[in-house]
Amino acid sequence: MDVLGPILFAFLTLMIVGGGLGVVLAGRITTSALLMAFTFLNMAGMFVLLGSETIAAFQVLIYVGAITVLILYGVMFTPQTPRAYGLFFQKQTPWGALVAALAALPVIVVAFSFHDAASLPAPGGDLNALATAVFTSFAFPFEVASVLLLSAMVGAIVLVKREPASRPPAAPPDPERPV
Amino acid sequence: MPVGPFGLDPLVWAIIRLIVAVVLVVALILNSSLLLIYLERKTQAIMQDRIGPYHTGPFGLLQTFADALKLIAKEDVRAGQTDVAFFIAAPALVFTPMLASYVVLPFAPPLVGADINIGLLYLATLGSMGVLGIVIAGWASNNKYSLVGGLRSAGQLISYEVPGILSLVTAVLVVGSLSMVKITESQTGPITNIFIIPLAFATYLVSALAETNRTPFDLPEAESELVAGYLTEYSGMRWGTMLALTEYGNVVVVCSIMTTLWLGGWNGPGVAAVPILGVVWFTLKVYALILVFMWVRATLPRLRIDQLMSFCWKILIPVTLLNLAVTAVLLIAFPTTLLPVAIANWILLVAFVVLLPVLQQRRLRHLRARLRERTATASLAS
Amino acid sequence: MTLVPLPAFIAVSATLFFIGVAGVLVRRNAVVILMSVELMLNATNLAFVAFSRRLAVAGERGSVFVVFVFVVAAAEVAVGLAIILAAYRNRPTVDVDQLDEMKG
Amino acid sequence: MNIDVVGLVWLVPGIPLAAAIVNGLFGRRWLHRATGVIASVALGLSAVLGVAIFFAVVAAGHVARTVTLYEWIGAGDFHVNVAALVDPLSATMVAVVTVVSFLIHVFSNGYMEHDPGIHRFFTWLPLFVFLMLTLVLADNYLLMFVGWEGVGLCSYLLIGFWFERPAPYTAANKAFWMNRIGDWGFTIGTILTFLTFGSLTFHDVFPKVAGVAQTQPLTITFIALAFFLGATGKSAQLPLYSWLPDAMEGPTPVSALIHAATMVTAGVYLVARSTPLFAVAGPALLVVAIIGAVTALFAATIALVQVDIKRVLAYSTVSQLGYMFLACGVGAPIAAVFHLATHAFFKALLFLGSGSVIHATEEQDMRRMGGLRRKMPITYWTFLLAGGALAAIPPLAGFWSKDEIVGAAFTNGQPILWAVGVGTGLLTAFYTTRMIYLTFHGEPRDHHLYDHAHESPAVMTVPLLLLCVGAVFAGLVLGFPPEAGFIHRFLEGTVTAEAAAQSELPNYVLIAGLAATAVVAGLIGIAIGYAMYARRRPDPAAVSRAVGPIYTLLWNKYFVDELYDHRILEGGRALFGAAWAFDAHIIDGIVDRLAWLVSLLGSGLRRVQTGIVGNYALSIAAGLLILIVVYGGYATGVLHR
Repeated sequence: MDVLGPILFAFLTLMIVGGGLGVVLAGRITTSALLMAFTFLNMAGMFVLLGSETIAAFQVLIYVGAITVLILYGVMFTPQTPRAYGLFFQKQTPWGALVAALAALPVIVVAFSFHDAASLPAPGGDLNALATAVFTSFAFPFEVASVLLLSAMVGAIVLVKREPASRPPAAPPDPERPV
Repeated sequence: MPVGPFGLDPLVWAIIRLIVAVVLVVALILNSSLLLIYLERKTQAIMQDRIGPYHTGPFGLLQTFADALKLIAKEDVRAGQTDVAFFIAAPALVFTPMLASYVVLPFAPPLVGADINIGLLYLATLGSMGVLGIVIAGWASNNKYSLVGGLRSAGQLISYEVPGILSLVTAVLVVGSLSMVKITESQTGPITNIFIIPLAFATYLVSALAETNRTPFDLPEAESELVAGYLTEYSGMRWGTMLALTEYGNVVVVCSIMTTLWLGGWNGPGVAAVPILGVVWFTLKVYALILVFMWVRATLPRLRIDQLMSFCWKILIPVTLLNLAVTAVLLIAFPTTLLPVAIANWILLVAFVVLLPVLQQRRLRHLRARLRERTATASLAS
Repeated sequence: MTLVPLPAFIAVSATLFFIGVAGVLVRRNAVVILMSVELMLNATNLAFVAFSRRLAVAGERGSVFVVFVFVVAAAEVAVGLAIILAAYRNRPTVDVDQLDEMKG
Repeated sequence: MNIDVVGLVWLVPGIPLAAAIVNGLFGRRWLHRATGVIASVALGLSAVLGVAIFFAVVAAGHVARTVTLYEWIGAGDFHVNVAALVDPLSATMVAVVTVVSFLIHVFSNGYMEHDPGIHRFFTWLPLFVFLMLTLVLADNYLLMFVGWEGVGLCSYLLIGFWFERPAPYTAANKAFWMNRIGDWGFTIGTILTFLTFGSLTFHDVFPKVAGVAQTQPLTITFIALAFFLGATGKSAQLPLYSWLPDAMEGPTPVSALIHAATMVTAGVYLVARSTPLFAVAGPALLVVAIIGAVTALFAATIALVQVDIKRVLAYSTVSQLGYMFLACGVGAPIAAVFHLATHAFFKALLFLGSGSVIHATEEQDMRRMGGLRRKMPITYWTFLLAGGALAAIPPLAGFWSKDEIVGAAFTNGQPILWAVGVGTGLLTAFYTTRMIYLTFHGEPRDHHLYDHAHESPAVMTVPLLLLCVGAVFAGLVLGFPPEAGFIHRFLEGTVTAEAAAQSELPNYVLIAGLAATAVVAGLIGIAIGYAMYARRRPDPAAVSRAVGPIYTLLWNKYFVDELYDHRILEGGRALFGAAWAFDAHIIDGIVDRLAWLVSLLGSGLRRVQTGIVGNYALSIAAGLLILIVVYGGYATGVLHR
């Protein structure tokens, strides 16, 4: 069993980085969306590896089950022209890539300056701890978050809702009158 | 070095167990699907005063096997301009989460794949994943009926997930655990949860019908409007996987959830002495619920998409939310007894059943009046 | 079972985050930009969970933030897509470079 | 059962506030006339509690208890609590305010019955009372200021209640602006108090007064004068008095409330409350006394010739308030509070009585009334008794308190002010007689009006009768024997600095002599009034012709309004014009130039805004890069702090 953790980690890392790159590089937008869902799934695996099954479950529930589907809806309601690579490049592409890479390097280097704590939390589920934290210390932010969600929902509906046609609907044919 | 059974390395033992389990579960799903299709056809036939399949095998028992063989033997057809990769991936995306659900189903005390402490959450999670495959299937078919069907299904599934999960949460509040085994173990007596929170059971039943695309919520397969929805372009075993295996597999899963949460799962006479007897009780209860599903199918007509959505958002979600709030408050107020919760839930159930038709009637009258008004003004204008 | 060390997770998180940054910077399709933002949020989630589990933070404090990130992500996608659709209705494109009416 | 009534003191203002909130929120849609009932019941409860607190304080003797609700402001050394100071003075005020307000609320139910804005009326009326009670109960100047300003606001709202007509809203504006001038004085006083004493709480400030007076007498004088400026604004003293007669444009119950229980008494209360401060501010005290006396005389002369029944009463209020300030000024604050209490009863009664008359006749001009005595007996008799109290006829309430004030002026060495007081008493008796004769006696001068007049309903007459009891007996109960009555024993030590004077017996011979003089003056006034208006010998018209210019002067209220309107406002306008020009050309000019510069800069920077989202994102990422480099530089020690 000694090797299982690192092997899993390596596998998931490959999948996550590959999936993320795929999202950014894929020519077709549906591919991007599906690869994003794939990345999210592997991220959930990462959470399980870290011992946070609850977060992993939420991750799948929300990101895969809701957000990806929502984005697919967005994809399907807007025209995705086949000239995807026409949409791909722009003048600042090399600059953008350069800035991202330059910023990534020091951060990844800094990442290796962290160390695990001496005593780790006992394995075996984060459900109770998470629930306790959310409903005690973080009860107020939790409520605020729910208000945020509600307002986002209302806002999205208002944004997308079409103006009702001002013209009254045409009268249905009168069955009594001969045509 | 720890040693597993039969002198095997634990890792190897685990892998062997995994393979055996997967094979068993797939076989189970396949067989139960075949059986369920037969059952469905027979029950529908009986309820419609027909005979149903009777040629192949005794009482037509082998009819579905023959159908399955035909599906497997069929040519793998793809319509032109389908998105091949997605077209192939979609059935797998629908099937896999359903398959994964079986891991946590508690068939009997010795027969549980994994008792994880977030079992129910895990099931809800997997339930939400199938949507992805359906949307992809609709998209990949490159056919407007498929696309509309896929989007409708996705909208329906996502919407009905909300009341479904809220009903589950109500049950979880009463039991106090997300683990399927613990939930089962909490209902050893004759008073199972269905007597305590009947309204949650009713709302979950409705959501489950919608989540499994069963009548009266089987819009994706609304032939008169959409051909066969996202399934239009599928044929052969891909179609078989998506429709037969997944649909009936999902029915089994949701019925198992209901059995576990409300009907006491494997509990029944004799289980304490002979644990493996639990499988019998569990299966019996699940099949009873499936028969209810089939009964509903034979009885109710299909809803329109707008009726379906407004029923979910305007009626089901408010009712489940109210139920959840009332249950939570009563549980806090009376921490020692479940009696107030039960009374409140029964009252709410009766109110729901009685008030719903009344309100619907009033709404319909209102709508008809408005329509008449508009017609009158329109004819005046013309 | 040997534990995968904390820096590894943080490094993965950082990598994914900057992949998302690059996606936002180089892609022109609004929906893909939204997806890249989701990648970035997910990368931060990994960092949160990793720190929460491995720095022995009392009571899963880091994971709580992940819950809030979920909320923000869901809200962001809903509103973002609504904006994209509204913009698309005004101008039949999802190419952000063509939506430049606000230029000075 | 032993209930800590004093601890419940916050309910006294709280209940009217609750009524105001309920009426304000639901009055328009649902409650309509029920607002009156709600407000009246609330005020009734409040009055019961207020009286209970009064008796609790009486029973406990000289208490001064602070009931803290919460800390309002706590910043550094500056602490202000929302706290109530319950002592004999505030208890007396609370009892008077709540009882009189309650009766006025009940009366208003009848008076406002047919007004479409009744819900508005009964929102603001309890709010008015709430703010007045806040003012009275406050244990520091800042909280008092809240009530002070709130009372001003409510008076503005209520005077301008019939805002559809021009006169009420003009009057409301006038009241507001004049009060603002006074409030400015109050603000200055408050700031100076804090700077001088380092606190605004009464029980912190007053013990230090004597010490500071030794070192900085000028500061104390200045603070006292600033507060007095505030008091002149609220209590309508010279030179800020002219809003009060104009405030007659509001509904009559409002006038009653303003004149009797709230608003105008605030100034007197402020001076009485600050007695320790004023006592050591020698010159300021003299200013208070002189202004009080002059106002009393001045307003009384104007009241002689007014024909509007409410205006006569308004000027009489100004005059009586002058008496109260005179009392404060000559070192007899107890007499001032005493007179405030008795005045509250008989003036409320007079106003409600006049309201009853106006309600019956829909006319305010006394020249068109007459003979109403037969039609409105209850109103007539209560009005007569209240008029007697105003004219200081023994043994009615006004006699005891006013006599004490005038006597105090003499005994404290101000014979000129005493003479002014006695003379004003004569005038008061005269115009009271004139008012009663013109309204109720003689032959009806307008028969149409007379025929339609009727006695008011019980909801209006019952408050009149109840107030009448107060107007007749309040003086006797509170102030007998003179100089040593109940109110003296009660307020001694709270209002006056020390209770030293208590030991020696008052000089009753002197008091009796002074009282006799005042009574004789009052009787002369009544006799003249009777002669002129009942017997027509001499005829009033002839008299007014004989003293032509003086009559014109009085008739036009000494032309004060015209003076304010033309001279002072013109001066003010010129000043404001200059200020505006400075603002428009110098200050705005600088800003305009700056804006021009910014817009120049902006038109250059405009090119940066490409409208392309990617560019913005890139700049954000570049900023992030810089942050990372800087943070990484510090973290790795490449950059040193």
